[in-house]
Amino acid sequence: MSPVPGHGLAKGLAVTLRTMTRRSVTHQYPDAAPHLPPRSRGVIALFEENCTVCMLCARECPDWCIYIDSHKETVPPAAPGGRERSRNVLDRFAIDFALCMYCGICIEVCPFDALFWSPEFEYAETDIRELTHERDKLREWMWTVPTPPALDPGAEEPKEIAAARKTAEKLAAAQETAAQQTETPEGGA
Amino acid sequence: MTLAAGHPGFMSPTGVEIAFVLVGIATLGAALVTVTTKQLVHAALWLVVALGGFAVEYLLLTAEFIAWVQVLIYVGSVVVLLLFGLMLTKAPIGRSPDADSGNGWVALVVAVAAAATLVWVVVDAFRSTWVDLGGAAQGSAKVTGAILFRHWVLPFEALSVLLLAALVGAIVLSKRGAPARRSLLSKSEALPMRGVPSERKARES
Amino acid sequence: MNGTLDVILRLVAVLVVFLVLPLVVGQTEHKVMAHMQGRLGPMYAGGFHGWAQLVADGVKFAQKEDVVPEGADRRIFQLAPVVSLLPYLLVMIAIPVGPHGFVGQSIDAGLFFVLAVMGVGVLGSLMAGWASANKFSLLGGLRTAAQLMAYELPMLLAGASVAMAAGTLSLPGIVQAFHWWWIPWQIVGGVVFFTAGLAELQRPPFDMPVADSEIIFGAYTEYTGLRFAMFLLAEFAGIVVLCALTSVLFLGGWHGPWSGSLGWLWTLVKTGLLAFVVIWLRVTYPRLREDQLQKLAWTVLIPLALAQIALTGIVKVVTS
Amino acid sequence: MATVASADAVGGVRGTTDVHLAAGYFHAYTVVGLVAVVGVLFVAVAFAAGHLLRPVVPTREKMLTYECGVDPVGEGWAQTQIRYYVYSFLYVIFAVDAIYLFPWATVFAAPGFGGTTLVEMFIFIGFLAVGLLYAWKKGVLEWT
Repeated sequence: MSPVPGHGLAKGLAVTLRTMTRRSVTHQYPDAAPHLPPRSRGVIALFEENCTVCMLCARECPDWCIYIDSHKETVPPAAPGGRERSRNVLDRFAIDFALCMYCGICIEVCPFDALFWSPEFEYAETDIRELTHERDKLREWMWTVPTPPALDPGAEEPKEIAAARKTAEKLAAAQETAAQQTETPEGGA
Repeated sequence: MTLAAGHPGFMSPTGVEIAFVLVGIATLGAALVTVTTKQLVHAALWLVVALGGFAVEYLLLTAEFIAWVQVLIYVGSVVVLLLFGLMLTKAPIGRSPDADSGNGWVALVVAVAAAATLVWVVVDAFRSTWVDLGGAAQGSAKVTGAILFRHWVLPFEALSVLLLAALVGAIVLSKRGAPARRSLLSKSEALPMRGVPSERKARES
Repeated sequence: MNGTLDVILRLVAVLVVFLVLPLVVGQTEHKVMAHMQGRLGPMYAGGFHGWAQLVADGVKFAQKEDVVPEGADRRIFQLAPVVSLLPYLLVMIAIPVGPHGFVGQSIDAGLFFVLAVMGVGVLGSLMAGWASANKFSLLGGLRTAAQLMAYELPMLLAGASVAMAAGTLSLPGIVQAFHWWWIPWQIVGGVVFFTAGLAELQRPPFDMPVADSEIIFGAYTEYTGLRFAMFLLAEFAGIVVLCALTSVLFLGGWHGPWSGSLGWLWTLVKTGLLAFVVIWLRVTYPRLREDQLQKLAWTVLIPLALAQIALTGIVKVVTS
Repeated sequence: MATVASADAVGGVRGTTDVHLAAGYFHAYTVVGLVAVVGVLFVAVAFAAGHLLRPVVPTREKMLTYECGVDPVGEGWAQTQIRYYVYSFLYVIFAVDAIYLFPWATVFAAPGFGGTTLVEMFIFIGFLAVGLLYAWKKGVLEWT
């Protein structure tokens, strides 16, 4: 209970009046571009060169909104006399954004980095069928995918870079030891 | 109003008098529809027209204050009360065939008798009284107040007692069967809208 | 001939005021409410800060189909908006704007006329509520009636207090008799009058009859297009009338510095400030519950109004 | 009887205030009536213009009663609080009371009325206040 009756009523009036005198927080969206936070989830882009048609994304999708068609092709042997290889070729890759709930599981499960979040969000349509984005459209979104944000200072380095660095270091060390080994017998001779 | 020293003639067709007659006919028509229509809510709304017609008649008689009392009390509250009652007790849209009690002829006789008596009394009492449309307006609040508080103070005070009695009566009538309802209400928080079935249950228990 | 021209001029002026001021109040409500909530409100219609938003709304309303539900009582359903709109137009003619007869038409029983006619508007909501053949509309209609019954009385009593102070019922007469010390003297009556007026207009925090989260939009649920626009216009015209009346009765109307030449401006400014308060209250307070509303009227406002009458009577008899 | 009374009462009041002539009175209410006519005309013109502008495409679905988007259940009727009804009784009684304040307000401070009239009105209001108190005590004014 407030000490003075009507105290709460006056306080409420003060709050609204104070808010009125302040600058409003509205962004004039279509006129002014919004400031999106890093890693905004807009639309999903497909980097189809990386896709191997492993079907993981389509299978993991909770909404079953990813449609993939493919066929197998045989590739002639890399070296003469070698075995013929078979390869999956992508015929269709489509995401129905009328169903998609933007959980991002497809992007997480893709083992070959073929799917990416794009911050682009202005793809509303008047016909719901238009919301099924086909392969070429998904490929176009790729151009809007930003470079990943820099890591925090002192953060653990990304696994693939660490792995690459380790291999490079190992290689360098191996080369060095090899060089030393070749040197030593010479010196001894 | 002045005593009719110079008799203005029974029907001198000035604008006010013509308007008075026309509005009177319209009011009578609305009143007839009110009692003959088979649709309950329509009857109440025709009553609004009839009462509004009365207000206009009062205005034409220069009884300004009474006219607005008519609008405020009858149109603004009595009819609202009526409509309220009709809505609470299921007034269907369209005709209600069971609204006719079959006593139409008796009612007609009573109505005609009452109207005849009233008309006779009024005509007898104000036979030689004429509203002077050329002089001062006679029905303003000031004049009414002066008359009321100079000559009619005792009836005015008696009226307050009457109103008090009506108030107490209304409360007593409407509070019937209240204890059971109250006990239920004290148990559960009162919702803004509580359906009647729960109350009926409370009364049974 | 001159007299006829004068009357026509007054009629046109009243109609213009009736159509323009409610729109101004509505637009102000859009913008003020938005800014009080940290928003901008309409920004596009008309170019500069969306000034023509309500004009655009009106154009839109006029093009909408006029739907009458199948189960509705057709004629009453169609008549209801008119019944709720016209009383406010009628009332506007009696409100004095400036000194020296700057009023639509001075009426001897003006205050009583205004209060009586404003009470008629509620019939429109009742008719709409009943004729829509819709549960929510019916509930809204019933709530409207109950609200009118609860709040007409404090309004009458507070109005009577001012009439006592001025010794007349004529609105120009009341303003003429005003002195600055009436404001502290009649402040309780003024607050009661304004609060009761808000409730009668069904403005938040007293908007249970249209409570959209409980009963959709009350009696107006089934309305579309022009008829719905008329209900909205009635609401905003009601705000204008209520604020103008409050400023005339309790804040001295055209009284103020240079009232001889700028009296009409004072009335407008006072009315505008009160309209701002109406919007301010709407943004600030949540809706009351139906029983709280009745309780407030009968146990707070009416006793306060009666006390104000007693105070006015005693002071008046002692000083005269 | 009332006519004689009114005649001399007017004589009493006439000295203190200006007399409102019936001619002015009728002029005033003619203007009020004209405003009503203008209002009706305005509404009629608005609807006529609307009739030209708006489409008329009635379909069964559109004419259905609106109930938050689902098909209506039962009929257009709901049972509700009978409690409201007590308030309406109270209001009618108090409104009859309140209208007497207005003629009183215009005369009570005039010479020849004064304190006595004030006391008379206080007695009148006192009775009604007792009624209000009674209603309060009986719990009519509260729901909870």
